Amino acid sequence: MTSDPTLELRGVDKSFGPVHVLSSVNFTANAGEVTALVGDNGAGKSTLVKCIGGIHQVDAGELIFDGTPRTVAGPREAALLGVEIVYQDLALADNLDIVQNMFLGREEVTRLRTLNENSMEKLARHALDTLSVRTVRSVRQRVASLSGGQRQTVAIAKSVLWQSKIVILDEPTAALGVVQTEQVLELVRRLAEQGVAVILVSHNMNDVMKVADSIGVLFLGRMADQVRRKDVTQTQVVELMTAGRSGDLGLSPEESTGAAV
Amino acid sequence: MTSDPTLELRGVDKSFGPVHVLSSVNFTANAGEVTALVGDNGAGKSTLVKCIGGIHQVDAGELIFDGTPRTVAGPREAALLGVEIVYQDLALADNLDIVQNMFLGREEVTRLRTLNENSMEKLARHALDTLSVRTVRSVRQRVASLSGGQRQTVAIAKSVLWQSKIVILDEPTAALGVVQTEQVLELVRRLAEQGVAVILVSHNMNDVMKVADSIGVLFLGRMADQVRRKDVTQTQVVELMTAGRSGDLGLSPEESTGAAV
Amino acid sequence: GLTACGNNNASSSGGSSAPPANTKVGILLPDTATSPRWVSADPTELRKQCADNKLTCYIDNANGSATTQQSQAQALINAGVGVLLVVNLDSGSGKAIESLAQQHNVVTIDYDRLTAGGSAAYYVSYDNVKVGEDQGTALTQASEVKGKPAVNYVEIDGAPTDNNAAQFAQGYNSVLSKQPGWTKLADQTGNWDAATAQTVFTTMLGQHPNINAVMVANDTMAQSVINVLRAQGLAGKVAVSGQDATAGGLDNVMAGTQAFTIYKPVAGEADVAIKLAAQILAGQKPTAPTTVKDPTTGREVPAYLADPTVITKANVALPVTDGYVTAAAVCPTPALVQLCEANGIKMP
Amino acid sequence: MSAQTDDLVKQDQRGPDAPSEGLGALGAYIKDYFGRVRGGELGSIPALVGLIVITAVFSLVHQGFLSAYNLEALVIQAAPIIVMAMGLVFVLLLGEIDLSAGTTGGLCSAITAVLILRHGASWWLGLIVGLVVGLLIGFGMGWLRARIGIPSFVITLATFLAFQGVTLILIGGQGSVILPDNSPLIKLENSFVPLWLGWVLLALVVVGYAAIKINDALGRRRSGLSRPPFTVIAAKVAVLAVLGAVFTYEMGVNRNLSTNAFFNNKAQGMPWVVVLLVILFAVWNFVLTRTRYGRHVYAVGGNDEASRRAGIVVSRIRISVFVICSGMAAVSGIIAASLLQSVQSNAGAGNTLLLAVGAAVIGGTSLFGGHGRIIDAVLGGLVVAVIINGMSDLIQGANSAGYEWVVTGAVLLLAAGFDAVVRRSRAT
Amino acid sequence: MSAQTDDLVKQDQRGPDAPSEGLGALGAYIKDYFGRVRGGELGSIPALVGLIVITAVFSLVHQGFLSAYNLEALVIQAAPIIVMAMGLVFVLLLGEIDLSAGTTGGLCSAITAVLILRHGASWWLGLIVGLVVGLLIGFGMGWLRARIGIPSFVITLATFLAFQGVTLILIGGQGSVILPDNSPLIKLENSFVPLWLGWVLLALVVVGYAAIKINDALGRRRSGLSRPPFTVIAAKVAVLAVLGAVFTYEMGVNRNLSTNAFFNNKAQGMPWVVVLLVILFAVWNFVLTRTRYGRHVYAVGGNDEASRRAGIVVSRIRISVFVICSGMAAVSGIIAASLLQSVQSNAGAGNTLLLAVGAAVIGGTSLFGGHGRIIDAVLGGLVVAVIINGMSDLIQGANSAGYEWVVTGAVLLLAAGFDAVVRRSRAT
Ligand SMILES: Nc1ncnc2c1ncn2[C@@H]1O[C@H](COP(=O)(O)OP(=O)(O)OP(=O)(O)O)[C@@H](O)[C@H]1O
Ligand SMILES: Nc1ncnc2c1ncn2[C@@H]1O[C@H](COP(=O)(O)OP(=O)(O)OP(=O)(O)O)[C@@H](O)[C@H]1O
Ligand SMILES: O[C@@H]1[C@@H](O)[C@H](O)OC[C@H]1O
Ligand SMILES: [Mg+2]
Ligand SMILES: [Mg+2]
Repeated sequence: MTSDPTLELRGVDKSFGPVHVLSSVNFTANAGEVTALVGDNGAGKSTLVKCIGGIHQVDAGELIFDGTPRTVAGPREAALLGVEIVYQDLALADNLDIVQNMFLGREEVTRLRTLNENSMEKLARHALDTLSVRTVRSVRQRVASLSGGQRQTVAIAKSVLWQSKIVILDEPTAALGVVQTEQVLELVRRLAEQGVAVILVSHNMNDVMKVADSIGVLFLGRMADQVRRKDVTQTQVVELMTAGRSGDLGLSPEESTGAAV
Repeated sequence: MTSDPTLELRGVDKSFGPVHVLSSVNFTANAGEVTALVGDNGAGKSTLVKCIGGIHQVDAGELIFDGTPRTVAGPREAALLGVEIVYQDLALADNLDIVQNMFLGREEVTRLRTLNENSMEKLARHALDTLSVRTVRSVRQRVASLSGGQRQTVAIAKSVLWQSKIVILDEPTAALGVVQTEQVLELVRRLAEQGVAVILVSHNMNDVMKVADSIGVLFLGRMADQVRRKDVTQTQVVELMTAGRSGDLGLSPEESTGAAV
Repeated sequence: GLTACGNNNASSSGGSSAPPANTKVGILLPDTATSPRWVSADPTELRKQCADNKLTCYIDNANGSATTQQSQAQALINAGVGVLLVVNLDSGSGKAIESLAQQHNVVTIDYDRLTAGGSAAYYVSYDNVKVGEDQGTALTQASEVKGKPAVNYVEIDGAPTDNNAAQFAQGYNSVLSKQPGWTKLADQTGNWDAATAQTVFTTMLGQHPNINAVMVANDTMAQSVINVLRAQGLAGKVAVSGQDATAGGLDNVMAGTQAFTIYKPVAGEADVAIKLAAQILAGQKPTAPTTVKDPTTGREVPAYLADPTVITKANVALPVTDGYVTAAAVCPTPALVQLCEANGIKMP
Repeated sequence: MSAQTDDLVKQDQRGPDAPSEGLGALGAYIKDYFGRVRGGELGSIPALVGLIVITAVFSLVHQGFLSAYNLEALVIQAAPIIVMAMGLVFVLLLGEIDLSAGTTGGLCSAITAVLILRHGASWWLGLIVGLVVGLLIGFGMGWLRARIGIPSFVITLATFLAFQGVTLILIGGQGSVILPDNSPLIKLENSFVPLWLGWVLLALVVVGYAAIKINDALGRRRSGLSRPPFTVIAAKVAVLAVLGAVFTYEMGVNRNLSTNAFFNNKAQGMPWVVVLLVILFAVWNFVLTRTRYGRHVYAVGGNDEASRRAGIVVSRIRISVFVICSGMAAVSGIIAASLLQSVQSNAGAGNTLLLAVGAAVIGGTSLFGGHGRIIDAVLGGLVVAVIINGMSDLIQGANSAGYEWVVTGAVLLLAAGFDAVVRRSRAT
Repeated sequence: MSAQTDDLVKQDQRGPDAPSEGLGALGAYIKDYFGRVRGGELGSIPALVGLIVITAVFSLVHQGFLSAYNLEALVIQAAPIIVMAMGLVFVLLLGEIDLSAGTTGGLCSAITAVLILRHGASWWLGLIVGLVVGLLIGFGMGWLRARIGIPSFVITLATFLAFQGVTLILIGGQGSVILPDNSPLIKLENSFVPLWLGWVLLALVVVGYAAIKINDALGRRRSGLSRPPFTVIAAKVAVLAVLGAVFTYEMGVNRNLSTNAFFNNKAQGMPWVVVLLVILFAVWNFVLTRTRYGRHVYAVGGNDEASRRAGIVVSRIRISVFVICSGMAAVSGIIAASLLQSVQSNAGAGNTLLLAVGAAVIGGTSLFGGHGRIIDAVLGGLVVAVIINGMSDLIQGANSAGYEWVVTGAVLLLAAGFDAVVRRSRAT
């Protein structure tokens, strides 16, 4: 590979008080590819995502963007680096409506610096339409009254409105219906084709095998292995997830039993 | 069928202010069976579940338990009728630990009426073990610090501690890993074998086709149809979900386009 | 027709026999916390005088809030009063009320407290500096300290927000600071508040166990001082002052734990003020016996000033016989009934 | 955009053919409005109804309650409460509290007064210094909250106490500082807008309101979005115009009750503070509803973690609301000083703050953050002022203070209870 | 239970072979403790350290601050604050507020005093009626909150005002009602536990504490759960015993300041109110940590919807905390009356409530519900009492009040700021 990966993590450690959640994790995501991040429940996927997003600070290790190590002090810095994230816990302001949530922090304004509600409303509706959400009555509805899947759709739609270099989706289809899931996977591929580095966290192996170019497997806070999609079978990935190793892939036998919890 | 279904809904209507969410929904769940409830995002599944659980009051229609119409004034009444629900939004108290959440409202006490923490802690740990959650460090951890899947597991474990007649799981596996999902599906079958009427809300058609005996399909707030698993294919169910009809199954053409939103 | 009463030096300037067109008088009282008088003695006496003078009186109490007093003044002006008696909470808000009244041609009388910079037509009061002087003098006469060559004393003053408190302090300080052999060990405010006074005095006593006298500005706070002294077995051995002749204060005077209290019979103020109001409403312009100089404007405000009485064990029954406090309030328990009777207070 | 979706989101967007005028559109609009009300979106209805009911009751039991004189008294008494409540709305929107708003107001007005009187500063210099001190205080408290992480209850409890002390030290033992008679500061609450100017200002307000509403509607039409029918806009403008005209007319009546033939000075026209109130309302309402900043205030109040993740600098927003609140508290303190023509050494202490917070809450602002509007401060402040004003004349006599407290508490509770019962329809 | 899981949850459960005693276990326990502290589970550490620092500072600037005399003064001044704060913890745990706790206490003590003095009731009858009124008040307010849905801020603002009025009316024109000298109510704050009894009570407390801890540990061992090493338990018991002994000893010193040779009545022994405090602490701590009710209070405070879905009758819990709070307010009011040996017509007004809430918050209780313990009230109450007591003599002179307010505010802020900085390590 001649160019640097869009995002590279090296030796990332993260603990919460006495709890070690991530231990020297390495991970790469390339532009134009979908990189899946999989792992058992509690393996540390969301924590890793939050470290990239500046929600958590890493205890040790490097975050390298386009070859340059950076500290991501907060979500603002992450955004400036072109990182856009759909968090697993969605993070919507219940007291605001769909449009307001979708443009939160990036509201459009008129020349008079007042909010350009009309433009935002149109764009928001368009974004939702592309995700096939048919039951949303009005984009002026408060998100508090949305169904689980509708909330998820709003969060996803929010993230694709912007030109980002890295889009991270933490279990974006968990609450989605069949059709909506298809749309999101299609969206993921489309983003990658546009040159975005997409990171997809998912438990759905079918989806992962379908769209991913590369797969990173977290096992109890360690990166068991990061492999190319075409080099592995679904069974191998599942083995990596549940045991930390599969054949000569993954952690050494000692590592996989003694992994930090 | 000689005996009454464990739960039967007849003509249930529910609106929130100007929004009609459920329109004359009929639905049945029998003891010893897994009844799936499927439908697009925003179709009204969770609302229906909440009506059964006494969280919402129906505007019209009947809830019939073992042949007797009842009004479910609140979650307490639902519990007394033997209904146990895992809500999609989980509803855990973040400031309490896993044990405290699992026994919330049904704490065990000693002869002196003090909390029997030891007994509860043992039972809680056992319940979690059966669901193969391996990364939970301690059952005395606050649920605020749990990962998405761990939270979901706690909510599920909570619901199976009790002898219930009806167990409703609203997208229980959305955040779960491969192994944990297997465990939950197994649990669902086991509950049904024990004679419980299990209602499973899910977007995962594979799972639904695998475990369900009967499938109710909601389409834009109407019950498109409730069918026996063995009489349909997955494609038919998906068609029912997305269009309200499939061949001669489902709503009439007029109904399926004019359905209340 | 209303005839002016001559015994208070208020003389008529014109003998009008026509009934007054307006018989409404507004009375603005300040608060409920600084002294019980604003809740009991004053309103009772004022009401009685109003009835005697066939006036309609509206009595309001501002609960310590200048804003409330302002709105009460507006309400009274709206109700059409012709004379307004003001006990201000401070000179500033008092002045605002008086200029408001003036705008609407309502005559104001400063009652008990002088509104510095105000425009009241009269000032009816006790002389607060005199009250303070009497307190100081009486304290030096207390049996616990009288004749002692060296006396250590501490001071607990009233609320710094209350101008009267400053005047009391001015009075007693002028006496005590000149008293040979008297040393002031500490000086704090008790804010007219029992709890504050008690905390303050507890610490004072801890710091200065050799206190002989406590110059405390009123009875409410004196009670707290006595509580603390009693816990130390010092009640009755340290001279304690007071003011207001409250039921509790009189009890303490009888019990010998408080040296004296200052009795300011409201009649001295209320009777004069209401008669004055009646005369003003009748169109007269009475001439006051004296004037008091407004400290800010230098205006000589026509004034009626009454003299306070020092109450010691010797004349403790006076406020009861005057009807200023009831015997029931002073003697609520059997033990106190005995004490009362021994001191000449007769139970009804 | 698929046709199907268009169908389903028809409430959002009307095609060019859909009637956006005429009886049909009006009917749909009204139906939708009532649907929303039934669904619990009550807006100002409870506070408004409460205000009307209390006013009606007082004017029944109490002759002259609605006289021009008392109406003016009401307005000038309500002004400091309303202004303080407006500032508090910002703090409450973030789920914070400022217990010291009252004493901050007292302190700032004390500074202004002392500067003018004891140091010979001109009135505007005193005013500016007072306001700037208010802003700095807010900044300090906001900083302690946002950066150090002390709970705002404790910070502002400490400053509540401390500022009382500072004011006391400043004003000293005299109990109060009296503003000069001719000071423009006194004019705010005690001088009146000339009648003709009152009508001109009213016209400006009505025309401005109409222009904004129409412009909004046209903008939405241009963007192809649904918009309220023009009949509705016209109706709203008409209501505003009529209410404004009634008020302006009432305030034009000579309020001087004096029958005395010697004086002939009239008291007529609305107090200048009304103009200030209108301006403050317009400005803050604009800020909250039409700027990014306002949007961010709501967002942080609704979910501060989500806001942080959206790149909003939460600490900056948090500090800013304290700055606004303390600044408005300073303005409120100065209005109160204008009302009393002086500053007390206990200015802003006592119940000042509690009543202002009560006003915002009765108006509909939540103490838990995320929900509140500037109009809440206005309506709630009027409710509180009506209660206090109505009370101050209702009960007389020896224990009047005690009974007034009791009745004030009871009426407050009734107002809030009414409000709660009306709102409760929201909960299913 | 799979072997693998057992491995992974080893912190929960030690196999029979794992050392639960000895140096290894102790080390692990201590390491775990510090890990938790670093992770932000600070418990009472900030409040405790704050208390120690403030006390140290005051005893430096102020001779005799730690004398037996002043220590007793501190305890009896802290008692009403602590008791009120204990009640408030319950209300705060639900994210509610009771602004009227102060005036409720004032009202209840006024009722007790008036009954005894004016209606010849015996002291215990007066006491019972006062307490029952407190409970009823709490029930009423809780009912309005839970059933009608009025925000507690407004309800208790209304009662805050109203009860001040009722007390004023009750106490009437006398300004205060003075309790009879020999009344047992006065004894609470002014009489002392005989020395021998003090030591016996201390022994009871220490033995009781040890018994409970050991019993808990044995129970966990029986259930096969991990338990703290006995060395840790022994250490905790020892600390309690030593602190208790120091206190009991200090309180046994004769505090009589009089150097007079004629009298030798001693003031020694701890005030009875200490016994009451210990009992109240034990009872409420037990209720919150070891009963279903206490668990439900935390649950409702953490997530009331989740609690409702778990079948907890949320409204009942909500009403109950107001009942407890008002009941404790009544007790606090009576302790305050005992301290002042009288009830004032403004009892419980002013800053009483704010300081008690401040105490709970400084102790570590959250205003947003779900987090708080009874010990918070005790430690926070002590902090506040130390500040007030330390302050009461630091500054002298006419304007001392002003400076004291300022310094009180500043110290409060410092205490809270310290607390916040220590706790901040929690946030990443
Ligand atoms: N703030 C925290 N404090 C303590 N432990 C935490 C905290 N946040 C996460 N953890 C722990 O870190 C581990 C990893 O959590 P994380 O959310 O990253 O898992 P995940 O891989 O996203 O799991 P899932 O698939 O269930 O979403 C979990 O065991 C969790 O309990
Ligand atoms: N409180 C409410 N107020 C208004 N509308 C509501 C409310 N609750 C739900 N809705 C609406 O009702 C519809 C059905 O919601 P529901 O949560 O039942 O959907 P669902 O079938 O569970 O969807 P999902 O698969 O996304 O969970 C949605 O359109 C939602 O916006
Ligand atoms: O009598 C005193 C009164 O004059 C003063 O204003 O307030 C306190 C009282 O004790
Ligand atoms: Mg996750
Ligand atoms: Mg759902």
